[in-house]
Amino acid sequence: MARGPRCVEHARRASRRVASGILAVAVAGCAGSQNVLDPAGPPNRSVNHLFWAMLIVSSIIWVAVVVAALWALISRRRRTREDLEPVVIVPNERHRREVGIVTGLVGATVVILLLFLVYDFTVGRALAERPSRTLTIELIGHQWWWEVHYIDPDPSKLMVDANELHIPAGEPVQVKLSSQDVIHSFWVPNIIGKRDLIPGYTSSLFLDADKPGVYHAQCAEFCGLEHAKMALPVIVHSRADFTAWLAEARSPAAEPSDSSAAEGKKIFLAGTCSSCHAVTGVEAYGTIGPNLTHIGSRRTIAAGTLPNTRGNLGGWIVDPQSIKPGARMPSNQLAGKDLRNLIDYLETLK
Amino acid sequence: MTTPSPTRQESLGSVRDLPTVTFGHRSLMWWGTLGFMTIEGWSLALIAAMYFYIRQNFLTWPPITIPLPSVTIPTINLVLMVASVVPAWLADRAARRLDVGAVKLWLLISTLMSLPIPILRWYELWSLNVRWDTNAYGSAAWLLVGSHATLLILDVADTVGLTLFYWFKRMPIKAMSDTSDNSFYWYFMVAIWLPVYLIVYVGPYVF
Amino acid sequence: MTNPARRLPPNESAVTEPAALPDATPVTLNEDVLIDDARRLEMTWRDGGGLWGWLTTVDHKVIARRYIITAFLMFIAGGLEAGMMRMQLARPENTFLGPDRYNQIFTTHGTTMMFLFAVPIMTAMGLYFVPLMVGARSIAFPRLNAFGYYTYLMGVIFLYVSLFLNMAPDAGWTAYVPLSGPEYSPGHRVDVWAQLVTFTEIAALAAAVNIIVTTFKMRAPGMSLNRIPLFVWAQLVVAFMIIFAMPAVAIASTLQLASDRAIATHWFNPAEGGDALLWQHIFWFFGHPEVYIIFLPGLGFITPIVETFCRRRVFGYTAIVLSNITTGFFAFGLWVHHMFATPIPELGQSLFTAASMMIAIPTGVQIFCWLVTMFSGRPRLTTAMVLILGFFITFVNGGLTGVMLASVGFDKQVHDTFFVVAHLHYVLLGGAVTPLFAAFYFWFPKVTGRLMNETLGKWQAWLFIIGVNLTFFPMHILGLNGMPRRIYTYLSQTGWGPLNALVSAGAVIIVVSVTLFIVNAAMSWRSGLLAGANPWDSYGLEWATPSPAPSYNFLNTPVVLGRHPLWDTGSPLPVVTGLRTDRREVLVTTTFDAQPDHRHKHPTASIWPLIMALVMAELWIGSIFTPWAVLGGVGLTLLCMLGWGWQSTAETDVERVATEGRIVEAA
Amino acid sequence: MCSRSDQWSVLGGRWSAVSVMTAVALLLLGCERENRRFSENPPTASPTASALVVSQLQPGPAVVRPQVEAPYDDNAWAVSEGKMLFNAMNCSGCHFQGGGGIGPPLMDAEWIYGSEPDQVFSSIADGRPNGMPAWKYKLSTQQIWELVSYVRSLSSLIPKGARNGRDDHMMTKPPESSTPQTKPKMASTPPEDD
Repeated sequence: MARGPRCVEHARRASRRVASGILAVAVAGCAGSQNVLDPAGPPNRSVNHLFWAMLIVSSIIWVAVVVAALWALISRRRRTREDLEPVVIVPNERHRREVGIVTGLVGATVVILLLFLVYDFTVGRALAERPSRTLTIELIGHQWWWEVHYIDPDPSKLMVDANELHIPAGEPVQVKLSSQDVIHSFWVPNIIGKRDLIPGYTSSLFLDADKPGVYHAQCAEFCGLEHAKMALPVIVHSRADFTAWLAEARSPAAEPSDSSAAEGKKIFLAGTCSSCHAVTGVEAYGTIGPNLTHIGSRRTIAAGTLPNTRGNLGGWIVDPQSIKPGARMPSNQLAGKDLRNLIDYLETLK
Repeated sequence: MTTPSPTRQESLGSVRDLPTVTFGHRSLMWWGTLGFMTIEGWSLALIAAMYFYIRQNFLTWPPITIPLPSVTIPTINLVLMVASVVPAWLADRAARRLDVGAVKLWLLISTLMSLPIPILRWYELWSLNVRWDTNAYGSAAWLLVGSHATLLILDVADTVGLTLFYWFKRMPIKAMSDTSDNSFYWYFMVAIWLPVYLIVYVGPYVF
Repeated sequence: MTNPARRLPPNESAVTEPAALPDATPVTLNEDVLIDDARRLEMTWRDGGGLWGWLTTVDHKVIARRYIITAFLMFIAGGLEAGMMRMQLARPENTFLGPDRYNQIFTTHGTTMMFLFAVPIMTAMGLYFVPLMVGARSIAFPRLNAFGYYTYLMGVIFLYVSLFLNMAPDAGWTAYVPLSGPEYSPGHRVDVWAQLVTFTEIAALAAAVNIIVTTFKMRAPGMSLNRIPLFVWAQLVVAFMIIFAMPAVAIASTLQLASDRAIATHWFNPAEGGDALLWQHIFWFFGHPEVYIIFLPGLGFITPIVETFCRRRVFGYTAIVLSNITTGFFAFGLWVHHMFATPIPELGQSLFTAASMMIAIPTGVQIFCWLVTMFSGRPRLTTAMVLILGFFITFVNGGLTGVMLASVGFDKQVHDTFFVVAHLHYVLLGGAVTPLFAAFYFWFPKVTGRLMNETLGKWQAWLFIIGVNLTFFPMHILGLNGMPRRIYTYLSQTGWGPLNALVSAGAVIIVVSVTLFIVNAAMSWRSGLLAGANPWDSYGLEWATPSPAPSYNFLNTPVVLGRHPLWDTGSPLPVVTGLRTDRREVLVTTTFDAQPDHRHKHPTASIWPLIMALVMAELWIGSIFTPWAVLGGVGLTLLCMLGWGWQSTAETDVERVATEGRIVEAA
Repeated sequence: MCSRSDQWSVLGGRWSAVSVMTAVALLLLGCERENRRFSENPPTASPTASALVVSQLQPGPAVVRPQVEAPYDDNAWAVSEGKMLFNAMNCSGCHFQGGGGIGPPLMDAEWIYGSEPDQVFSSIADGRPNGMPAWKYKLSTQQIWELVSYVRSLSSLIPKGARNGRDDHMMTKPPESSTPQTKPKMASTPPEDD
C-alpha cells in the first residue's frame, strides 16, 4: 500500500469537490455552517484526510466483494431443481488453490486494517497536542441552553454570556466543559469532534479554527425534551476583532436612553423576567435562564432556535411553549405596550 | 442422490440397555445447574467489580463518618455456612448409594442448619452499619450482600422443599439425582460467599 | 451400508463408522414397525387438546413458533414506530409529533427492536431448529423454555400497555443516567424500561442455557464437536455470549437504575460517590456484545443456505467455527468505542480502537469462505439466495463504516449523529434481518409443510434490499452534514430537508416489502405447494424428518457420519433404536464425541411455567409502584417452586440407575 | 379434557374482561401522572378569594370554604418543575429543604396557614407575615401551582406516583417518594418572630 499518501492526495481534491457539492445542499443561514466535510481548522482538516482515505479504500473493498458475489451467483447459476444436480466435489488441487486465495485475502485485510490503525494513531497524536498558554472559556450545559464564561486572570474581568460562543481565529482556545444537569455534548462539526459534558466530570478540548466565520454547534447527546433545539452559534473572529469584541462585551449593560426602554427595564425588574434571568450591572440575578446582558447583539434566541428579530423576541416572551415545548420559560401575559417597551429594553442590551 | 425418506431407516444398534438415571456431569440437570451457577457467579463478579469502581470515588473506605462494618454476625454465619456443607455432602453420598433413609436424615439436618442462615443474613445486612441510601458505598455493599441473599433464599427454599417431599410423599428414584445436584448447588452457594464476605466485611479493615 | 467415505474428497470431514455403538451391524427396519412406532410416539408426545393443552404445552417447536410470531409482531410494531419518526422528520419543523411523544416513540422503537425483536427472534430460531439439527427428540429443559417465552410475552404486553398509557420510556434505549435517573425522569416511564429489560434478560438466559445443554448433551450419535452444523455453532457461541453479557444490563437496569429511582440508592449520584460513567461502562459491556448476539445467528443462517443452493459443502468449516468463537471473545473487548467522547484516558482509547478494527478479521474470514464456496458451487438464485446477495451488499457496507468508526478522531466527529444511525441499521438490517428473511424462506417448509411463493418472494427480497439502502445510505451524508441523532425536528436553514425526505421515501419501500412478506407467508401457510420432508435436497438432520416435524421430532435417533449427514450417508437413514415409545424419552450423548450415554426421562406438559411467569410479572411490574410487591412476589415464587417441584416428582417409574459404576433397576 | 378446556375458555373470557377493566383503571391512573403539561392556555386560574384561615373559630354561621382543585397534585413532571423552582428561588434559604429554620418547616404536620392547595397557593402568591414574600409578581400562576404541589409533596400530601425520587445532590433528607405522610393539622399559635 505505497499508494497510501497518494490516496490522501486524491482524497483532498475529491473532498473539496464532494464537500462543496454537499454544502450546496446545506445552506448556511443565520445558524451558520454545520458540516464535518467543510473543515475550518487544522484538527478537522486532518480528520477529513483520514476520512477520505478510509472511505476510498473501503469503497474499493465494497465494490470488489459485491462484484465477486454477483459474478459467482450469475456466471455459474443454474435453473435445475436440486436433486437433479450432484453435490459438487472439490478436487484437492482446487481446494488448495482456494486455501491460498482465502489466506491471501485475509492477509490483505490485516494489512489494510494495520495501515488504517497507524494512520488513525498519527491523526490521534496530532489532535492530542496541547498548546502551552491559551485563552480559556468555560462552557456549562443546561437543559436546554449553553452558559459561557470568558475566563481572565483578573477575576473581576470574568465575562458571562450565553448561547453564543466567540473565539479568535488562528490560536487554539481551551474550552472547559461541565454540566449542570444531564449529559450534553459539545460539537462544532467544522472545527472539531464532540466532547461530552458529564455531571461530576470536567473535561476540556481545544478549539483551533483558522477560517473566520459563523459556524453552528449543536448538542449531540440526547438530553431530554428539547435536545433538538439546543444549538450554539460559534463566531470565529480575526484576533483583532475578537479583542475588541471582548473588551466591549466586558462593560456592564448601558443605562437605557429613551423612555420606552426605561419603561421596559422597570417591567424587566419588577416582573417575572428577573427571577430567572440575570443582567450584569442590574438588579437581576436569576439563574434558571440564560444571562441576557448581551441579548441585543445575539444572532439567535432560544439557543439557536430563532433569528433574533423583534417579532421573534415578542413571540418567544409571550408564548415560548409553542416554540420550544418543555423549555423552562413560562408564558407571560403582557399588555401590548409593556411588551413593546420590554423588547425595546432588551434590544439596548448589546 | 436421493434423500432418505423418514420411513427408510437402517438401525446401527439399540440404546435399550443404557441407564435412564445418572449422577453428576452425566445428567442434564447437572448441566442446567452449572449454567445457572455460571450466570449467578458472573453476576456477583460484575457487582463486585462495580463495588471496586465505586471505591475509586472515595478517599477512605468506608467513607468518613461511616463506621466500619461489624464482623461478629457475618463471621458466625460464615462458620454456619461452611459447616452446613458437611450434611449436604453426606446427603449427596447417600443419594448416590440410593439410600432413602440416609437421604431423608441428611436432608433434614441440612434444612435445620440452613434455615437460620437467611435469618442471620438479615442482621448481616445491618452489620454493614450503613444504609443503602446513605451513599454509593452503602448502595454497593447492600447490593453485593443482598444479591447473594436472594440466591441463598431460593436455594434454601429448594432444600426445604426437597426435604418436605422426601418426608411426606413417595419420591421417584430420579429425585436421588436431584438431591445430589441440590448439594452441588449448595457447595457453590457457600463458595461464592467467601469472596463476598472478604470484600465487604474484611476489606474495609484492610484497605 | 455402503461406506460413504468413498463419495467424499479427502479434504472433507473424515467420515467414520460410528464407534462404540452397542452393535454396528446395520439392520434395515421394517416399515410397518416404524409406522406403528410413529403412532405410539404421537400418543406419548402430543399436546393435550383445548385451551388447557394450549397453555400447558412444552413442545419446543410450538413454543418457538409462538416466540417467532410474537417477535415478528414486535418487528412490525417497531417498524410502525420508525414510520412515525420518519413522518415527523420528513420535512423541517414538522409538527406531526411533539418532543414528548417523539421521545417515547424513538425509545420504544429502539427498545422493541433490540430487546423484543432481534434477540428473541434469533434465540427462538435456535430453540426451534437446534434440537432438530442435532437430531434430538426435544430440547433439554422444555418447561424452562416455556417459562422463558411467557416471561418475554409479559414484557411485550407490559411495554405496549405503557405506550398507550402515555407511560412509555422516553430516555432512549440506552437510558443514559442522569437523564434516566429519578431527578430528570419523574414518573414511572423509565421504570417501565428498567423492568422490561429484566423480562427479556430472563427469557434470553433461559433460552441460552437450553441451547447450550441441548447442544452439548443431546446430539445425535456420531455428531462430534467437529461435526456440529455451523448454524448450531453460531447459536452455541451466542448462547455463551448471552450468559456473559445479559447479566450486566440486568444488574444495571433492575438493581441499580430502578433502585436509584425507587429506594434512593446512589449508584449514579456524583454528589454521594456515585458515577454517571459507570452506567455507560456497564451498559455497553452488555450493549456491544448485544450486536454480535444479534447478527452471529444471522451469519449462522447463511452457511446452510449457501451450501444447499450452491450444492457444495462450505469451504473452511473450521475457519468459520474459529471466527465465530473469536468474534464472541473480541466482542467483550470493544465496549469503550461507544464512549470515545467521554473523558477517558487516550491510551485506553487506542487499545479499543485496535480491538474494534481487528474484529473485522473473523467476520471477513466468513465472508471470504462463502464467496469461495459460491464460486466453486453451482448457485441457484432462489429468493433465499437473492437475500444472501442483499446481505453482501448491505452488511459489508455496514462493516466497513464500522471499521471507520473505530478510529477515535473520526468517531468523535460522527458519534451520536445520523452517520452512526446509518451504520447500525446497515449492520443489523444487513447482518441480521436480511439473513433472517432468507432463513424464513429456507425453513418455512419445515415449519409449515408448505413452500413460500418464489415470485412474490423475489419481489419482496429486491424491494427490501433497495428500500434499506435508499433509507439508510443518505443518513451517512446527513450525519456528516451535522445532523445529530434523537432530534424530534430540525430547522430548515440546516438544509437537511431534501435528504430526510428521500430517507422517508425509502422507509415507505421497506414497509411495502415487509407487507408483501406477510401476505406471502399467510397465503403460503394456507395454500402453498406441499414441501415434503426435504424440498431443497439439503443435508441437515432437520430435513430427515417429515415437514412439519412430528411432536417427537424423529422416529428413531439418526446417526451422523459426517458434517453433512444426508449428503454423506444418502438413503436409508442410519439410526439407533431403543428409546421407549410409551413415555417421553430423549437420548443423552457424551459432550465431545457424542457417544450414546443414557436415556433421559423428558418432562410432560405443565401449567407451572405460565404461573411462574405471571408471578414474575407481578413482582417486577409491582415493584415499580410499591416495594411490597417484591416481598409478595418472592413469597409467591417460593410457592410456585413447591408446586413445580411437586408436579415434576409426581409419577414414579422403574428406572435403570447408573451409580457408583453399576446399573441398578429401581423405582 | 374437553369439558375442562370448555370451562377454561369460559374462565378465559372472564379473565380477558378483567384484564380489560384493569387496563382501563391503569389508564385513568397512568395518564395524568405521566402527562407533560407544558403550557396552560390560559394559565391555570388562581383561587378567587385568598382563603386564609388562622384559627378554627369562626364568627357567625360556619362558612363553607370554596374548594379549589390543585391542577398538578398528581402530575409527576409538574411537581419536579416545582422542586426546580423551589431550589432556584432559594426557598431553602428560609425553609431549609423543608426542614424549617428562619421560615416554618414544610415537612411536618403543622400547617399555620392551612395545607389545602388554595391555602398554600395564597401563602406563596400573597406572602405571609414574618417574612414570607409575595411571589405572584415574580412567578407565573402556573409556576406557583407547580410549587404548591411540590410543597405539599414534602409531607406526602399528594399521590406517591407523583412525588419525586432522590435528586443528584448531597442526601439532606429522604426523597419525597419515601417520606411518610403526616396528617396535617392547624398550628395552635402563629409562630413567634426569630
